[in-house]
Order: sequence, then C-alpha cells, then structure tokens
Amino acid sequence: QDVPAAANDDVLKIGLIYTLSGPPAALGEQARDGFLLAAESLGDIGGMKTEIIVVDDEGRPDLAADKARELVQRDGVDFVVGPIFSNILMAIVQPVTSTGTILISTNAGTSTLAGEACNPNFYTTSYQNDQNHEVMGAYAESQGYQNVFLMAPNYQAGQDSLAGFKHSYTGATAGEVFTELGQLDFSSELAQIAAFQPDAVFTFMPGGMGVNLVKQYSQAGLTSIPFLSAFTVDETTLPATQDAAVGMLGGANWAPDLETEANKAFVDGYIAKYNAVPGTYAMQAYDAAQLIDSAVKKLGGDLTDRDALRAAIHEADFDSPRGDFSFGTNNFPVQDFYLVEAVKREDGMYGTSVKEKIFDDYVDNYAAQCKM
Amino acid sequence: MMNLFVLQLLNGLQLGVLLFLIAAGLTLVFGIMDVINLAHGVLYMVGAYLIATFAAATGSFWWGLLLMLPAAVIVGLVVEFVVIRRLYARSHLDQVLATFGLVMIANEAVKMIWGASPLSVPMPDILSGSVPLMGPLKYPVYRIAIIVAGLAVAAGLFVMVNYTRVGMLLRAGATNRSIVSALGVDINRLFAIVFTLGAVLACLAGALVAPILSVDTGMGESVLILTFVVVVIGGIGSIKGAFLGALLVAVVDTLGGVFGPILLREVLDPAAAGQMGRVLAPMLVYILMAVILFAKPAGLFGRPA
Amino acid sequence: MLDVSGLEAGYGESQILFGIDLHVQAGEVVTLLGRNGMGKTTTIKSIFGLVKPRAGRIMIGGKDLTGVEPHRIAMAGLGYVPEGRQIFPTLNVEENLRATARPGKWTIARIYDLFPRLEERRRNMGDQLSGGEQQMLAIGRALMINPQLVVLDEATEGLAPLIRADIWACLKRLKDEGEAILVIDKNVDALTRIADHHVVIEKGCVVWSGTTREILATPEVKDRFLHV
Amino acid sequence: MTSLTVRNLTKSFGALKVTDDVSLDFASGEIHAIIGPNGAGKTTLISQLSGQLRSDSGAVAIGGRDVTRLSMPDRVKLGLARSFQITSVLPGFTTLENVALAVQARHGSSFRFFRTVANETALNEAALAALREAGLDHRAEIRAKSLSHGEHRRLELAIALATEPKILLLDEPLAGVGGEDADTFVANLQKLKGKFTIVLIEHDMDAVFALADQVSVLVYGRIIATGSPEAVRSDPEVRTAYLGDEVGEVA
Amino acid sequence: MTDATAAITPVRRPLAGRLKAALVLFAVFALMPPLASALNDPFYVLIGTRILAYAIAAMALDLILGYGAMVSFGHAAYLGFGAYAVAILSRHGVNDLMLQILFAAGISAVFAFITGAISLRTKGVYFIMITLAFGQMAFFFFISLSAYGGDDGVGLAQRSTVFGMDLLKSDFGQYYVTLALLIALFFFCHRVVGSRFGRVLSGIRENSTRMEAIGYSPFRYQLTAFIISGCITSVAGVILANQAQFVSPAFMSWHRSGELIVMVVLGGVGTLAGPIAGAVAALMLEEWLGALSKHWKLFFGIFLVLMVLFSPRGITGLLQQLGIARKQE
Ligand SMILES: Nc1ncnc2c1ncn2[C@@H]1O[C@H](COP(=O)(O)OP(=O)(O)OP(=O)(O)O)[C@@H](O)[C@H]1O
Ligand SMILES: Nc1ncnc2c1ncn2[C@@H]1O[C@H](COP(=O)(O)OP(=O)(O)OP(=O)(O)O)[C@@H](O)[C@H]1O
Ligand SMILES: [Mg+2]
Ligand SMILES: [Mg+2]
Repeated sequence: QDVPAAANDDVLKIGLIYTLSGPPAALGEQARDGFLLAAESLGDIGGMKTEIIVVDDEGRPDLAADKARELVQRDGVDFVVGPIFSNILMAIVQPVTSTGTILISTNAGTSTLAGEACNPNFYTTSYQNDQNHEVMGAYAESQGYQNVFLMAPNYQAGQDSLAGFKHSYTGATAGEVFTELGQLDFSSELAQIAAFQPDAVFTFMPGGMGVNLVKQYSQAGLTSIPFLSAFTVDETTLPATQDAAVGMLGGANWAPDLETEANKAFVDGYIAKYNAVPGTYAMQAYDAAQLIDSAVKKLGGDLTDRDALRAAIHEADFDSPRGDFSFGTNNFPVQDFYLVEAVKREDGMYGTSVKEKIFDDYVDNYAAQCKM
Repeated sequence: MMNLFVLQLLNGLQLGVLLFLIAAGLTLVFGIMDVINLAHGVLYMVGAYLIATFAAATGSFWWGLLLMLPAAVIVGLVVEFVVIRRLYARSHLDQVLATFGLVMIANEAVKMIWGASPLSVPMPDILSGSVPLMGPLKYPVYRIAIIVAGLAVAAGLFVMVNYTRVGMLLRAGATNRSIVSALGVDINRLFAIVFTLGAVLACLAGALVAPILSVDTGMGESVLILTFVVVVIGGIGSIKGAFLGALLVAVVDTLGGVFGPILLREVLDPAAAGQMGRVLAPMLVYILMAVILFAKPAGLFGRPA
Repeated sequence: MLDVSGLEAGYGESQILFGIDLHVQAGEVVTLLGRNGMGKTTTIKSIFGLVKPRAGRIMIGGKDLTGVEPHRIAMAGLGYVPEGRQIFPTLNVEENLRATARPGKWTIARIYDLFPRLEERRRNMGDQLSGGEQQMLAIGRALMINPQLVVLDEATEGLAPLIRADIWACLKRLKDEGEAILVIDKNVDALTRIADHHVVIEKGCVVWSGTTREILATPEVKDRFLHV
Repeated sequence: MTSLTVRNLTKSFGALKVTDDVSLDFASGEIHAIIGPNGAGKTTLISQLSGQLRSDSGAVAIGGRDVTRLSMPDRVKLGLARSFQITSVLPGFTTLENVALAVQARHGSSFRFFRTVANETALNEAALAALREAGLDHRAEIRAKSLSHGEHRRLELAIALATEPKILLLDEPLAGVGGEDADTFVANLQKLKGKFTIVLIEHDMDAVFALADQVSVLVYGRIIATGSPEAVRSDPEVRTAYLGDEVGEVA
Repeated sequence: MTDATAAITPVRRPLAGRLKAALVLFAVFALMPPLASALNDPFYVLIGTRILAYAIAAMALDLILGYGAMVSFGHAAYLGFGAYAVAILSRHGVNDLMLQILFAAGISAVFAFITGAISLRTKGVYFIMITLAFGQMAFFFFISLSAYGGDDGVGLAQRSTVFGMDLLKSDFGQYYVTLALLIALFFFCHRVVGSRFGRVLSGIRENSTRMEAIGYSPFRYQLTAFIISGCITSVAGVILANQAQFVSPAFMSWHRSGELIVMVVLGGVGTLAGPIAGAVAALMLEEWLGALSKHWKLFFGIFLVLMVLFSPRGITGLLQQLGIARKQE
C-alpha cells in the first residue's frame, strides 16, 4: 500500500488550493478564511505542529494540476484541501489521490466522483453539485408552480444544475435559456422573462454573473415573480447586491443563522475576524479543518496506517455548524437541506436565513453507483 | 413575439451604445496613434471603481460621476505619460506586451485597493424607474439614459474626427508623425489629448454601467475582447465603423441568443436544435467577425491595406 | 535667418554628417548640392530635429534651436517639403493642405491657383494621387504654413517638364516676395538661374560653397562633386 | 524575344476615367517611352500591365498570349517585371538579399525547406551582378532601410533587372538618381536595348529622347500621339500638353 | 569600389549567433534534472516539462509571427488539439505518443489549412482578430463536447508510451523526451527559416507587394508556414496533456494564446531561440514571484513594462545590450 513519505514526519502539513485571483477570488478567499479561522481556533490541528500552505490555482486547471503535484511531491503535504470549481477538482484528483494523499473538497462535488469514479482518498465536506438545485426543484414542486423559467450559464455545471432542478420538479418550463459563461448583462433574458411572465424563475449564476442578474432583475421590476436560485444569492454576492436581493430564495445545506452551538461560534468568530458574514464556502472549509483535526486526533498523530486514517475521517466526529453531518458510502456528506432567503441582518449586514427544511439526511443520487 | 423583438432591439441598442463608448477610444488610439492598447479595458474597470468610490463617499451617483471625470483625466494623462508615450514608435507587438503588463498591474492594484469582492453602485433615484412600453412591457429609464448619452457622444466624436482640424491632424499624425511635427504641430501634446479622451470615454462607460453591473476586477478583461471585435468589424480608426460595429455585435448577440434557437428549431428537431444552439450561441459574435472579415478584410469602414 | 554651424549627425552607430556649415539670409535662395547618399537629406532632417544633431549649432532668426522638437523649428518659420512627398494618405487633398496650415498670405485659393490640378483632385485621398500630384501637394502643404524659409528636398522629382517649370517660376516668385529658400534638387542648371548661394557636400562635409557667379565660373565644381 | 500588346484597356476610379481605351503595341527589343503630364494615368497603366490592378475592360497579351486574367506573380513568371515609382523594397533585408530574392524567384523552387539559402553562391553571384549594373554593389551588405533616397531608386532598378525579364516596365527609374549616375544608367539601358522589351515612363526628357525608339504621349488617360521621338517632340499638341519650353533648353 | 568577394560572404552571423544561444539553452535544459535532484528538488523536473512544452509552442508561433508577421491569437487551439488528441486516442486504447502526435498534427493541419486560408485574406490586427475568432470557435466547440467532460475536462489514467516503452512514466523520462522533441523541432525550424522558403516568408513579411512583383504568390508560402506552425504547436499540446494527465478546454482559451504571444515577444521576435527563452523566463518568473508574494502579478506586470521600455528586442535584445550576445549589425 501507498504511504506518502509525508505521513512519517511529525509536522502536519495541509495544502489549500483555491482560486484566489480574478473575479471568482471572492469565493476562494472565503473558503481560505474559513479554513484559517478553524485552524486558529483549534490551535494545533490534530494536536500536531501544523503548517498550512495556501496556493492559488488562478482558475486554470493545467496550472492547478502542477500546483497540486507540487504540494504533494515537493511540500509533502498530508492533506490537500480545495478547490472551489469542478474543473479544477477534475484536474487535481488524480495527481493528489494517486499518491495516497487525502483530498478534501470543500465545494466542488462532481457527479462522477460521487458515483462511478468515487475514490477512497477523496472526501467532500460540501455536497454533490446537483443537490442544491434539487432542493429548489422540490420547493417549486411543493408550491405547485406550473411553468418555471430556467436559466444557467452554458457549461457543464450549468447544464447539470438545470438537470438537477428538473430531477425533483415535474411541472412545465416556460423557457430554458443557456447564457454565455461570464455574461454580465442579462437584459435580453430579462426581456424574455417579462414577455413570458412565468410562475417563477430558477437560475444558477455563480459569482459576478449572479450579482448582475440579481441587480438587473430588480431594476427590471420583475420582483413580483419568485426568484429561485442556487449558488447565486449568497454571502459572497450579497455585499454587492444588497437590497436588490432581499427576499430572493435559494437552496443550501446551511445558513449563518442556523441555530446550533457550533454555528454561533463559527459565525461570530468569522464576523469578528473578517468583518463579513461567512457563506457556505467558508463553512465547508471550516468543517474540513475540523474534520482533519478530528481524524488526526483519533490516530494520535500517526498517519502511516492509511486504512485507519480513512476510517477516522469517515467517522466525521466533529460538530459541524450545520448540525447533522456524516459521510455516505461514497465519502460525500449526508446532510439536511434548506430553503433559504436573503435578508438584511440585525447587524446591518446581509446574509441568508433559513426558511424551511426541504430534505432531511439527504443522500445524493450517485452514491449507489459508487463501488467502494 | 413582437414585443420580445422590440425589447431585444432596445437592449441591443443599449449594449451597442455602451460598447461604442469603449470602442471609440480604442479605435481612436489604435487607428490614429497606431497603438494597440490592451489596457483599454482596464480603464473601463477603473471608471467603474472610481464612481463606486466617489459615489460611496459622497452618497450620490451624480457627485460620483462628476468627480470621476477629472479623476479619469488624470488617469489617462498619467498612463499616457508614463507608458504609452514611449510606445508610439514601437512595433505593435511591443505595445501588446507592455500594455499586457499594464493590465496585470492594474488588475492586481485594483484588487489590492478595493478587494476581490464585487462592489455596487446605487442607481440614481430619478433614473431608477421604468417607462411603460407597448402592452405589459416596461423598459428601465436608466438604460434609456445610457442610450441617449452614448448617441450624443457618438455624434460629437464623429464631427470632431471628420470635420475639425484636430481630427485632420489626428488622422495625419496616425500615418506620419514626424512629418506632422516637422510641419509645426506638437504631436505629443495632441496624442496625449487623444489618449486621454479615449481613456475618459472608457471610464465613462465603466461609470455608466456600474449601477447595472457589478463592479469587479474581471470586468475590464471581459469587455476588452468584445471591444476589439467591434473595432475590427467597423474598421480600425473609423468612428462610424465603431458605431455600426458596436450596434451590429450587440444586436446579433441579443437577438441571436433568443431568436437563433427559435430559427434552428424550424430546420432541426428540437433536441438537435437545442444542442446546436448551445454550441453556436457563444460563437455567434466570433462567427460574425469571421464572416465580415472574410468579405471585407479591413472591416466595414477600414481602409484596405 | 538660418545659421547652421559644425553640424554632426547620423543614424544609430554610423555618423553621416561631419561638420556642416550652412547659412541662409532672409530673402536668399541657397542650394544644397551633392551626389546620392552624401548627406543632403540628413542635413535637412537634422535642421528640423527629425534626426538629433550630435554636435554643432542650429540658429534660426538668431535663436539657438539646436536639438529642440521638430514642431518648434517649424513654428520658428521653416516650411518643409520632404523627400519622397510623404503626404498624408488618409486625408484628402484639401485636408492635407488645411491640417497644418497657419494664417498668412498663402491660402487654399492661392495654392489652387498655383496647381490647378490639385483643385480638380481636391476630394481625392492622399494616396489616390499620381506621383506628381503628390509632389504638388507636398509643396502646397509647406506653403500653407506660411513660412519665412521654405526647405525643399527634391521637390521636382517626378514632375512633368511643364510643372517643373512652374515650380521654378513659383520659387522665383517666392524669392521676389522676400521669402528665403533652401533647396535640394538635381536640376543644377535650373537652380543656378534662381539661386544666390550654393553649398556642395560630399560624404557629410562641405567641400565647396560660393555664389552662383562663382559656380558658373568654376566648372570643375560640377565635374568633381556633382558629376554633371 | 517577346512583345507586349494592349487592346482597348480601360480603368476608372469612381467617375474618373484614368485609362481610357488605350491600345498600344510594344515591339520586341524596343524601348518604348510613355510620357505625359502628372496624373495622366501612366502609373495606372503600368499597374494594369503588371497585373497589380485589375482592368475594367480590354486585353493585355504577352508574346501573343492573353494574360488579362493572370495575377501579378503569374505574369512575372511569363517574363514581365516592373519597377515602382514610389520605392518598394524589403526594408529589413540587405541590398544583396533584396536582389537575391528576385534571382531566386526566377531560379525555380522556393519550396525548399532545408538548404541554407545564404550559402547558395549562385543566387548571391547573380544578385551581385545585378547590383553592379545598378551601381550599388558597394552597398551589398547594407540594410535597404538605411539607403539614401537615390540608392533606394537604384535598388529598385536592380531588383527589376535581377528577375531577368523579357519585358521590363520602368516607372520613372531616374527619379532621384542624380548627375553622372543618371548618365551611366542611360548608358546601361542603351546597352540592354535589344535584349528585352522596355516600357519606360520618365519625366527626364534627356533620357527619353536619348533612349526611346518609340514615344507615346498619354494625356487624361488617352494616347494622343505615338511615333518616333522626333515626330513626337515636334507635335504641337504634345508641346502644349506636356513639354512646354523645357525641350527647347534640352535640345 | 570595395572588394566584391567580401560582399559575397553570406550574411549569416545573426543566425549562427542564435544557434549558439540555442545550444547553450539546450545544454542548460539537459543539466537541469540532475541538478534539481542534487538540490533535492526533483519537482522542478515536472514544472520543467511544462515549460519545455510551452517553449515548443512559443517557438512554433515565432515561426509565423517572427518570420511571417502572422500574429496568430488563436494558437492555443492547437495546444488543445494536441491535448485532446491524447484524450481521444487513449480512450480508444491508442497510447503511443508518436501516433498521438501524428493524429494531433493531422487535425491541426486540417484546421490550420481551413482557417489559415480564410484568415490570410486579412492582415495585421485584422489577422490577429480573425485567428482569435477561430480559436474561440474551437474553444467553445470543446466546451460543448460533453463526451469528453465539456468544460470540466477529463483526467488521463496514464501517460503515453513511446513505441511500447514507458518512457514517459517517470517525470525524468518525460522531461527528456520533451527536451528531445524541442531540440529536434528547433533544428527543423532553424533550417526552415534559413532556407529559400524561409527567406521568401520573411520577404513577404517585409513587403508583400514587392514580393508579388518579383513573382511570388504570398498566400501559398504563408499558408504553408501557418500549417507547419499549427502542427508543431499541437505537439506541445500532446506533451501538456501527458504532463498534467488532464485535458480541458482551458488549454485553448484565448488567455493561453495571449501568453504564447507574450512569451515570443518577451524572448525576442523572429529569433526562435528567443521565444524558447521567453517561455522559460515567463513561467519561471511566475513560479518564483508567485512563491514570493501573492501580489506577484503586479510585479510581473511591472517587469513586462520595463522590459519593453528598456529592452526593445526582448531577452535577446537585453543579452545584446549587456554584450553577452552578438549585436545584429
Ligand atoms: N534611416 C537611415 N538609417 C541609416 N542610414 C541612413 C538612413 N538614411 C540615410 N542613411 C545613410 O546616410 C547617408 C546619407 O543619406 P542622405 O539621405 O542624407 O543622402 P542624400 O544626400 O539625401 O542622398 P540622395 O540624393 O540619394 O537623396 C547615406 O549613406 C545613407 O545610406
Ligand atoms: N486609387 C485611386 N482612386 C482614385 N483616383 C486615383 C487612384 N489612384 C490614382 N488616381 C488618380 O488617377 C490619376 C492617374 O494616376 P497615375 O498615378 O496613373 O498618374 P501618372 O500618369 O503616373 O502621374 P505621375 O507622372 O504624376 O506619376 C491621377 O489623377 C490620380 O489622382
Ligand atoms: Mg536625399
Ligand atoms: Mg506615376
């Protein structure tokens, strides 16, 4: 069995790989900050001297593959944590996990890795990509909507998102539009929405695209039509959209106002340290740090027995801010999902707020395909 | 369907006018001073960040706009003086390399100053409503304002370049700097003015879209390529070309995305049409450019080599 | 009007001019003669600051303008008809004349009077002119800045005999109106009929200078330095 | 040896008829001068003959073969070469390389990817010979952009000569070439006379009348006279349209 | 008159100088892996492979950009063809590097032939933009190619084999195979630019009307060069796919095309060896500056601006100014 050289020394090395430049940097920075917050509050992770190396993948898969190899081969990290985006994940899975190093994704959760290509050295603290969309589909279904307008950027994740929505929504669609990736002006799509007057709009517009869509949506006077989304209205975009987004609905596995002990500690700590409301990206990375901590502590710092390590991680013995958390057979989380709404918080900042639990202990649709 | 068409035309016009504002500066600097300025998109971004800052500081969009203009002039003059001026006599490739460097510097500097999260600019109250259009349709006042402002600038520029002496000197300087100066014209000052004018227009475009779009570090880059497409379709150095090119690109983009799939469905079965539409949609602008350049290798109004 | 002394200049590493002295008084016509590649054009370019002088002095109207920017030389009253025409291809004829014009006795109307052909082609772009038309335009353009000293570098190249004769007549008229002229041309015979002074350069040095009378009296000059 | 015939050639730029029904025969081995006022359409005619400009109507034939539809490079292959009134050389190449390329064009395949061309002595020697003809061999290693105006003109000529044409179209070869060199050049052309057909455009009447076997006068795109130099010189219409008094001086 | 025989000596000094520079570069490349091992940092070998691959692409671009004034802003498409050639063939069980290269070159030749023939109607910046357009079309095509992962790309299970041997399996082996390819392709390009064909190509760059007037049809030569360049670039793509063991449309985004141009100009246009050095400099700087500061892009940008302002002919020019390399004339 493959035991990375790194497993033998007495420093715990963790590599974080996130997109820290370009417009999506806001997401990467949240995740990084979430992880570092946990590291700070835990002190020595796993009771070991800890070294954290942060690298920027610049949103480039080819570069990310090299950086990941660099973390594993040159820096000898025990864990690689990251990334944000699926295409980066696809590029680094092989280089990291083939050496026996553990990869913990804190956001991207591609279907292949949840299903047929599941991997004993790969864990995710986030979700399977389709799940938040399914939440919104189920919500739309429960509201009895009959014609929903669907919109997503024209790339793999966008197509998956609409598929995910339709997985749990059986009504008709008023239109299905794929926008250009990185599109910033949605006047043309909004014109269509205005013309069709659907029961609701569902969209997946991460990052800057979402900010623009939300602002323009309210400017176009369309707020009477319910706006359902995933990864669009969240704590990374709310500072820019502010009031324009208030009242919009999303699907999530957590919200900052979820009432658990652990969540309060996390959210308060984050706001105190970074003066911003944390989003899921931060929470999931925070959990990755807790996950590593719990596993390493269980083993008393001896990482050479890889099976034991994997078993320890799989136990997921820590208090997640989101409450219930465990790993399914495919190392993807089994967790609850909520309908969340954008609100202006009491502290004057903007954030999402839990409105309704949609799924309880939800398992993704690909777990059955995983032979592990 | 008709409603949608009209609305899309208006959207196309608005996008086109905006593209024109950016492209005008690029085509002037490029056609007249023969400088390829990749940092032009950066100026657009800076304009947006400037107005975001000033509007936040003063609490008013209008004050923000007013303060942004002199700041843009300063930015233009400084960039011209520090870098661009030294590139006039250099090859296009050197210009590409240097201004590419400027882009990197500016993007990083903006991120260091303003952070990576997008900023937003509130829309001025008087322009924030929408006006009723036919039937249930409404159109945002602010976008109409952009159209009007853009058209005014277009007309002004067109007159300046084609009918004033400054315009003549600019065109003359484009082809033969040294002779223009040997005939008694301070070409450096003239070029500095043009560059600054282009910079201010780009900043203005950035400032105008700030209330509609998020202000983020990538906005300059995404618009740069599109602006180059516009300039090249119109013919380098031609204000008229930039204007028509901008409208063409914008209309093809807005209408093509919506009506393209509908047309495709006429000839293909829905699944294939959907697939085809998804493949073609992002290419649309590029296909347009390739077709136009194939037919007119120097753009619509460019001078053939 | 124009006093050049000890002028040295060159391109890159090669030095072309090795101390040129040249003087043009107000109202005087001076020629610059020499075979191909001897440095005539380089001299003119250095006077206009298009080639940076490495040594020597250029005084215009008593002011030291050595090494200043070209436009300041032109503003000091020098009009330039460059070698090889160099008209602006993207401007039409009239714009070519107007773009750099300054007020004075030369107006568009007078230029058209001098070169009727240009009026016929006034809407043609600069590069849609015949070689000779371009040459006329270059001369017209220099006159339109209403200079006190006109510098013509091979201004009759490519002109038909009739037009060439017109140019000579025109130069004569300019001279009569008190304008100073510095001219390079290979038609030495025609030049001697209007010029007062001649400067012959060879390999970047002045090898002979004198008045028209002297040059006519010493045919060896033509033989030795000009090979005509 | 080859002759060049032109039948009813026309060309307009917009409303302007620049070449107006021109028909000419350039007999083999002769120097045929075309003179005329500035803007008469001489350069345009050359461009039409060389294939750089497409004619509106009419026909051009080389040695009896119709070439009206052929491109410029194809006409060159049939032995037609031109020089440019406004110098057009390869500025970054040395004088020698400029000419060597012309030699190479005539010497068969340029789709050779491996042999180092700089070592092909045959090319270099032929090029040097052409440079010598033009009096430029001492500047062989200079980059063309560093040449003076007059030297440029000579290079222009050397390039045209190096293509070893059967028919040579010269557009003001003497412009900018001064003094004795002009005389040398005239003498050289004199020597070439009979070797190939030359169409000569020139405003230097000394040269024209010294060299030409035939002279045609082009005014406003039309040939107003063709004939021997003497006949043309004394034609009153030609004198008023073009020559003026200067011929008097020259003659 | 000067001695005529002296004038005949062929003008080949700059070429010879560049050859020397290239040989020095190759020697350094060859010594790098043992050195990296000695310094206990064998990881550089892996980065080195990526750098060499980009060096191949930059050199190929220089062939048309530097010698033919054809600034292709869509050259990343060929990197993509190379990379996808590996992905597609290996899915069908073909793992041989040479077959993959042939396949990549084949697709590239066809694509270069069609797009080149259209693009060559234009010149200058129009050419830049029309090649960008075709590059983007290829990019979006692969984005919508869901069979190969679309935007997410696909991972590769193993590296290619060379005639059945696992030469690429180790990072060292892969590095040296890449270096061998680089050297072979460099000599190929070097011969091409010095040949009759190369001289015609440069002549067209200088003045295409003049070339037509002495009997060359520019189109044929330019198109041929364009195709050659595309094919060579695809070889770099084949290497990159192996190096990253991953293929995605990101390989062919316009940013990559832009970076290739930056490498060429940074290194020195029209020198072949220069762009190789340019690729090394750009990617190494990125490594080093990236390790020094998270704001490395700022410093990289400043570096680029300063290079242009103070060293007009890129790294080649810098070396000349410092007196290390021989000046051109
Ligand atoms: N741009 C340049 N770079 C380098 N050398 C040059 C340049 N221009 C001219 N020269 C060289 O300078 C010398 C003088 O050139 P100049 O143009 O002054 O000659 P000229 O007397 O005007 O000749 P001509 O009668 O041919 O016009 C020539 O030897 C020429 O080769
Ligand atoms: N592209 C064009 N568009 C419009 N008019 C043109 C164009 N090119 C040339 N002309 C016009 O055609 C006429 C003929 O030009 P051409 O160059 O043939 O004259 P030319 O006889 O060679 O004169 P020169 O002796 O002065 O060189 C000129 O009046 C010119 O203005
Ligand atoms: Mg001269
Ligand atoms: Mg002519």
